[in-house]
Amino acid sequence: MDPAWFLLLLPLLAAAVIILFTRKWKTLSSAISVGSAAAAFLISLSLLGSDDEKILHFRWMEIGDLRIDIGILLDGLSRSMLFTVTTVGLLIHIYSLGYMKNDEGKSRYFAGLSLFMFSMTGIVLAENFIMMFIFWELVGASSYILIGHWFTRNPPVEAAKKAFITNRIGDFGFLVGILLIWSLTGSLAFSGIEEGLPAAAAYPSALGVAVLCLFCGAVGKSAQLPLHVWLPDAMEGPTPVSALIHAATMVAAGVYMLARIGFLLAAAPSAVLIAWIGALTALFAAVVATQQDDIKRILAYSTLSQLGYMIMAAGLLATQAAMFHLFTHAFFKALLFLGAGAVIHACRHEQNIWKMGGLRKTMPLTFVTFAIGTAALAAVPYVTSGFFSKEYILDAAWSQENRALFWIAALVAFLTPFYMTRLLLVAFFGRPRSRPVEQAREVPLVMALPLLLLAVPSIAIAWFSGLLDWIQIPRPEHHTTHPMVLTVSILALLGGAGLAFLFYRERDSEPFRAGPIADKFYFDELYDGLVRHVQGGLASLSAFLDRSVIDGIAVKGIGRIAAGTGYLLRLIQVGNIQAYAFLFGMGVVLTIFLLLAL
Amino acid sequence: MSILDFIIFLPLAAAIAIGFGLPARRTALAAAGLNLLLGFIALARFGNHDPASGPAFAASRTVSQNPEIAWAVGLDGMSLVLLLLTVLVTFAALWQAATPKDNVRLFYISLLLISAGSLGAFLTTDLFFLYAFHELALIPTFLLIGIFGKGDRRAAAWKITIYLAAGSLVLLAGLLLLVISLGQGGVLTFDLAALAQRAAAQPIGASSQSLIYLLLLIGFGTLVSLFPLHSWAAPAYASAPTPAVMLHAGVLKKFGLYGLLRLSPLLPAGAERWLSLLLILLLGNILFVGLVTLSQKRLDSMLAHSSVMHMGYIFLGIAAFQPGHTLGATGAVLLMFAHGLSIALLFALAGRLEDKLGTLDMTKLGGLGKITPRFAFLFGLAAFASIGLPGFANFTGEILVFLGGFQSHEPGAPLGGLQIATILAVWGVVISAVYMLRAYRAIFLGELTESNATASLTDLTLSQKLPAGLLAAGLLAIGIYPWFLQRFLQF
Amino acid sequence: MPAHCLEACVIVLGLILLLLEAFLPKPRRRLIALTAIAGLGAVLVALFFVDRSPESSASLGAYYVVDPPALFFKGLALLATMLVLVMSLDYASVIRSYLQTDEAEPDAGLGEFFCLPLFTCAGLMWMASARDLVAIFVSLELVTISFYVLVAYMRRNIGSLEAGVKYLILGALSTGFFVYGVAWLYGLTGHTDLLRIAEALRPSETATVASSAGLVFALGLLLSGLGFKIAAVPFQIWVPDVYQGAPTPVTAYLSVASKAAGFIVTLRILEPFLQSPVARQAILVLLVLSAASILFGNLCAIPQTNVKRLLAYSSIAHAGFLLLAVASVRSNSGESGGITAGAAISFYLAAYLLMTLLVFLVVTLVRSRTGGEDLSAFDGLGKRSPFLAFALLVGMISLAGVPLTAGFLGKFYVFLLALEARYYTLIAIAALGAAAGFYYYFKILRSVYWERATDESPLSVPLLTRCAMTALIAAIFILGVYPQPVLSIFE
Amino acid sequence: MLLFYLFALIALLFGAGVVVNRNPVSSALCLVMSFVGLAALFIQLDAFLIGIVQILVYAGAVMVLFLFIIMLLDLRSETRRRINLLAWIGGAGVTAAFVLLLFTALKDFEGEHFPALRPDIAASLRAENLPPDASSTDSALLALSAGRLPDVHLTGETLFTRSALPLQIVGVLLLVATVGVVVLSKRRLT
Amino acid sequence: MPALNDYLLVSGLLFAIGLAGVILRRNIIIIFMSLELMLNGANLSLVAFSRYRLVNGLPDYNAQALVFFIITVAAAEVAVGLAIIVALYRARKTTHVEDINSMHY
Repeated sequence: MDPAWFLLLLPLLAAAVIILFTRKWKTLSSAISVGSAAAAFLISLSLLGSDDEKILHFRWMEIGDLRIDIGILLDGLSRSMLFTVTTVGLLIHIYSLGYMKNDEGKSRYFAGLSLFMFSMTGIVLAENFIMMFIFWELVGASSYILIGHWFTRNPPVEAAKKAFITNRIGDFGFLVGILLIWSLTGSLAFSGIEEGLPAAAAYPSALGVAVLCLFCGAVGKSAQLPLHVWLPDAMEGPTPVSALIHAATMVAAGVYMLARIGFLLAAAPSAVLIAWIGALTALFAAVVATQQDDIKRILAYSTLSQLGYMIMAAGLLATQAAMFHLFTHAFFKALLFLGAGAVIHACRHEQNIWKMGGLRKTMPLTFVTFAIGTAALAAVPYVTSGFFSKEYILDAAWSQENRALFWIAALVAFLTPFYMTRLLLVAFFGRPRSRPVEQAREVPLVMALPLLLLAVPSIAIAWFSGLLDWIQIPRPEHHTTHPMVLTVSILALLGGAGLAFLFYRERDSEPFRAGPIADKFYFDELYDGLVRHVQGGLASLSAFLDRSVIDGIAVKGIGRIAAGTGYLLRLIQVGNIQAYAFLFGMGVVLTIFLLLAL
Repeated sequence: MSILDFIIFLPLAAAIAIGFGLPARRTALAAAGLNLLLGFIALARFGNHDPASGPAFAASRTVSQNPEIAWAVGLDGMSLVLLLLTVLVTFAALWQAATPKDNVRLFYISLLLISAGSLGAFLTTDLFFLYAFHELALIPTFLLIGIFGKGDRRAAAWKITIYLAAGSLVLLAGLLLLVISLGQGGVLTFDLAALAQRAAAQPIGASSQSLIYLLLLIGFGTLVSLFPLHSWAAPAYASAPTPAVMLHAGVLKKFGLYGLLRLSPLLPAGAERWLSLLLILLLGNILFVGLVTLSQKRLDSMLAHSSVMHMGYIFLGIAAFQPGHTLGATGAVLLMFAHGLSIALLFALAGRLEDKLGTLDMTKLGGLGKITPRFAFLFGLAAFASIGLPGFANFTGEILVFLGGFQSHEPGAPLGGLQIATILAVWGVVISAVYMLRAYRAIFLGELTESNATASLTDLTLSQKLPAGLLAAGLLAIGIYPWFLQRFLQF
Repeated sequence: MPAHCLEACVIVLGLILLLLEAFLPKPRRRLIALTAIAGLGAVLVALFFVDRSPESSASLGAYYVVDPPALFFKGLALLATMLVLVMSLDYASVIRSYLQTDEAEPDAGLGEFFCLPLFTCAGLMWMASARDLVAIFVSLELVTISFYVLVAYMRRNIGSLEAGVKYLILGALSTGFFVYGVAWLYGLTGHTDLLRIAEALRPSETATVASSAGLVFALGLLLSGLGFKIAAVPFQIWVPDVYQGAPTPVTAYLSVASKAAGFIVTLRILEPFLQSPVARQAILVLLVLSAASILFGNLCAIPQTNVKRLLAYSSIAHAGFLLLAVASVRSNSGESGGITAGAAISFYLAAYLLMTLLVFLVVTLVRSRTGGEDLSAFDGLGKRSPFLAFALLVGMISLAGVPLTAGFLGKFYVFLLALEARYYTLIAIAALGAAAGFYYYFKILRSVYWERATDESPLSVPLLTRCAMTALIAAIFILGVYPQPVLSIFE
Repeated sequence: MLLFYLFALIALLFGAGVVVNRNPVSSALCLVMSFVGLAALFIQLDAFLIGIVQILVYAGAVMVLFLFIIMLLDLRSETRRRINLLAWIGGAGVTAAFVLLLFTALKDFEGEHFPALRPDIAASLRAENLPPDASSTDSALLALSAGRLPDVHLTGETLFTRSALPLQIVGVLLLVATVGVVVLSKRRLT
Repeated sequence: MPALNDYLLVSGLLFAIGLAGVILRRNIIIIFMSLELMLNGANLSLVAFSRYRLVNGLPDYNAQALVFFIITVAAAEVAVGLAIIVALYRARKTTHVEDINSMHY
């Protein structure tokens, strides 16, 4: 058996063992889970370094000439993604040991994490669309479990439900896309689709629609407009979960999927639409992030924004740039989330940045790592990995002569340092603005270690091209970057950070409040209204029709007519012999008349 | 005697034995357990069977020469799957059954008869007995709901009985017309294989096919609660005692789909003629009933509606079933199996819940997951299974059905009715996620409501977990490794 | 032994019992009934060993023919009479209370009640063999007059007397029409032998019947007389009142034996017409009568609360189904094959006999134990006597036409015939009627199983009755799955 | 011909009298007269035996029975209850419709005239079927040969040879009727 | 001599008169008499047919035998019928049809 199978199955095994047997022994459960994550990490390391393409099959179903496999596709893309997922995953498993130390549902939590690891590896390894869809959905389910981990409180539960259903909406499009692509190319496997593509290219509009449908999956999973609403809410889950799932890996699955089908995007005329959606999401999320007060929500919107970048890159057919940004983003965003988690943990679950302040002193390690993450996110030139990947994307937009997209991206590049600086200034500088924050202490080693480990690649990883090649991450060539791009991005960074510095230095409260932005442009309200009035109204209407028309008029009506006719007809039997004789005579006359008449 | 005869007559014999005074519960359980075993023996021995040589374990005994009717049994892939479904659900339902205070014998006899009826219908290869055995279950259902039901049990029992009886009369007309149309040389036959041969050699005229298929569609459709012939289902399922609804919704209702799948290859022109109608009706199931499901306030009623809704997917598989395009049919059979197990599981758990709490009103429940985690876990499994989460058998069925909808689609051609219906049906998956998660959230998650906090709710014991675990295991097994059963499904 | 000795045996048995009753001191009335049952049983056995060659009774000409239907119906008559006598034993207490003869001799008058059915039985047997209008008339009248007496037998009971008067007047009226019809048919053809009449009516160049007006007139009159016997709309008018008022065993006898004999006579009389120039009209009118009977019987039964009255309407409905088969007589000699109408009708009547008598056995017992014939008298029967309840259940589902019972097969064959004859409208009506049938038959089961009894004391069932019921139940199920023995009689 | 009309008129008018009369006794007497007229028609149709039987059985026995019962029950003329107009219209309508249908059907028999009897043909046929030695003693043959119609003989012959079975059945029927009447009329023995 | 039709007409009218009596009269005994009229109407037809359908030159005695049976049966019917009517009168003191409708619908 190929070690890749173990990589896929070990986390599942861990989840199963925890659920079935070790739920009562929490420490054992967490150990099993962390062990499986470590094993997965090691296996994924062992897979690196070879660049041959390998496909493994396991017959899942076979009907006639259609065979659906659980298959493993090992190529550069999947190997590098695997590395990202298992590395971040392992670190977050370790971090969780500390963060969830005294949690009642620790076993459940780790089972969920393992299940997630299983699902995520499944997406990465998927060799065909069906398998990808299977794990796509499983990822959604494990996300549901993990967001709703604290299920006795209402907000996480609602958030979990929202996340799952929103994802399902995206998956609707994804599945329709799969069906369309299948009917166009005659295959479900990526290799087969690529083979069938030339024939399918004869129908560009069909292909375009199909690709857009597939993209719907990414819209759901990567929380693009208009299905982005679940991601900020998902921050109700435990912070490590936010770091792992809602920042580093799962939400990037959409991007990964687009990268996987890059050849399709190239053939479809609708790819630019994808780029636009990505760009708009990036801009929208960045704008909203500037007015959020919850530390995790700010990061969540920033994730949205960065995902928008990646999607835009994928839409611009720069899948390598998208993947590279995915890679770097996974590390620094996980770092940021874990840092935020540390802060929250230390501040007894206080998440409002305006109630924090001064943490720089009480939590120096956290501060430093958080600052590194911020720098990476803000793309401090040449120092951080974020800079290289963002440059790569901006460059792609510029070089494709798509100026509108470029300027939007540039605007986002301006907003990103703005809101991150705001966050940093408000939370870590100044003075503590609430009692728990005053008493905050630095986090234990088990939580600090992942922070440190993540800080390293956030800064350094782009420097080591050899390492990148080994991981098989596509790497930008610096010298090709257009000077204009470089200039704009540096100006944006300086402008954004400077402006934030001006506004938020030594502030105790929000200096100015833009309602629509703070309220996320009322998307939630809009959707709530849609759900309540349109869906609820339709449901009530259907129920009413079901009761009154189908059951009431049709079914009961027929019954009543039959019974009523019976009631009336039997009145013939009046009981009087005279009448009976008359009726009998009538009967005879009628019978003879009928016989004569017919 | 074939092993299949034993499987069919074992519950009947047990029912008679209970009638003559054997201890009711133990006899019933023993019969169900033995049948479960026999079912798996049949599965094991079926593995070596060559599908080209006709059904396995075939045996036949003529009961009427002209029209040619025979008590004939035989097992092919489709009936094997349904056999497994039946023995699994029967065992779980009987185990799960809470013995009533009164009429104990009647209770278990009725349950066994439903099981025997389903087994007979699925295992016979004679059209007459296929029809007859299904109807055998009508009376037990009437008694079970009417005597042991809850809520508005009488109205519900009354409705299901009359409705299904009426539907099966339409069905009978269709079946007879089919048999008559395929009469040859002065001999009418009810043997399915012979009918198929005759239909292949000399297809029925298009107009006759059209009439027959319509009758079959209405007849079978009523039995399967095809929109708009579905209004019997929800009240009956909401009122029926738990094991009865497990058997009925889980197993018996599959009969109509099974019959349609068996017979529609004989009527290709008819199927084509009414395809659009079927598509509209099944969308009625998925979308309209789906919306109705959304507005349900009681768990049992919601589950009942959801069961109606899910029939739409199976119908979609049947609609997609054309010669050479068998994905839909395969998916439909897998989905029958999956839906049977998952709805039985859901009803089993809902029944337990009501026993303990006395209500299934979702607005009054909440936060039970804290008190009964195992229960919540099992229910969650069932809920996720029923909304078609991968890893559960339901997903394998659904995905095949959806693929089936596109199997006949030519690349680049405009989307046909079937494809559009498939796309709309995929949207139904979203609807079912909404109501299922909403229900799960209302009952198990969130803050514990006061009324529940005081209720004497205890978590499942091992013995109570067994039937549910059995069903869940079945769902997972086929969800993870569908080839295990799917390889037997040859159309 | 030639077949006509059978009737002689029955008559002799009747005479001996009458003499015993009259001249033996204080005869044990039960003994008379038991002897009668045993004697009829012996004749029934003898029926299987009589000389079946047509020559054996050739000297009696068309007055007495020996053919399979004749023998079959003789068997039915014997069986029905035996069971009615069993029923009469249970009903004796009721009869006694309405005779109020002598306190010293409380059983006076009962003996005749047990003897008269023997003569009726002989009349029925003669009817079965009659193929001549004269013989038909006299045997028909023998049956009718004995029924006048039997219906009005409880001479202190207003209901029984009223029923007697109604039956008398309308019966005599129908006799009048019948006789007038016979006169016309004879006048048109010059024969009373139906075979000769058929020859005369067959369209040919040497046709002796010029115009159809007279023929149709005769047919209408004959149909009126026969319609009365078989209780077809519009000649059903007497049925509900008489069924309700007559002593229950007599009601059973009326609904089974009288109807069965009516049908065989109808078949024999219609045969010449169906080969005549007026065949088309005849069939159309039969269809109209059939449709009207099915609708009227089934729909009017729905609101009934008196069980006997309900069964009366059901009897009308069954007559409608049987007429549908009669109307299919001619067209079913087509190429597609299947069952013959004669066989179908005979099977239906046999099934009808079994299930109706079973139901009436229960009704009789309940009447004599609780004193009621209303639905409410059956409340909680399921608890008071599971056996009786089960017997009633079997009877009802068979009457309703639930598969695997003989009653279903009866309807099944009728549907088959009608579909082969392409009577689609009729099929629709019949299906509607059958569905309504479920409604009212199950209404009785509803009382039996769903309702609580006011008096929960158990009901005892005499051994003989229990045996009879068990045999009937077994027969209903056996014929329901294995009809070939009956069908082979007609091949 | 004239006699036919006379007797037919008697039968019909008195028949109508049965229906119209309020007094049961008058009705019964009308019925007797009607039957007498009918018997005369029978005789006109050469059915002598039946004519006689008609008078004996109907006018004699049956009518006496009717009158007896009327007297026994002391029935008077129908007290004037409200006249049921609907019933009258209905009854008259049905009867009228029946008569109309009758006329339609009667067209079939138009132009069939009274055939003359041919005793000679019957005689020769009868002679052929009889054993030679019996032909001289067979009174019917003698009568036929003489051109007369031995009505009683022939009717009896038919009843006791060809129709023996129906005759026996009628015997049983009478027995049943007797038993029935006895049972139904039995009074409490004191 | 009259034609067959004449006899048939008389017989039919007699039958119709009987029918009218059955429907119109309310006294059971008179209804019963009317029924006898109907039977006799039928008898007249039979006798007429037997006379007009000569067999071997003679009236058809088969038909006359049937008439015989009809008369006998009618007599028996009257006997039984009157017995029932007497029993009814004893129980209800009426021979009016309107008074005997305890069972209906």
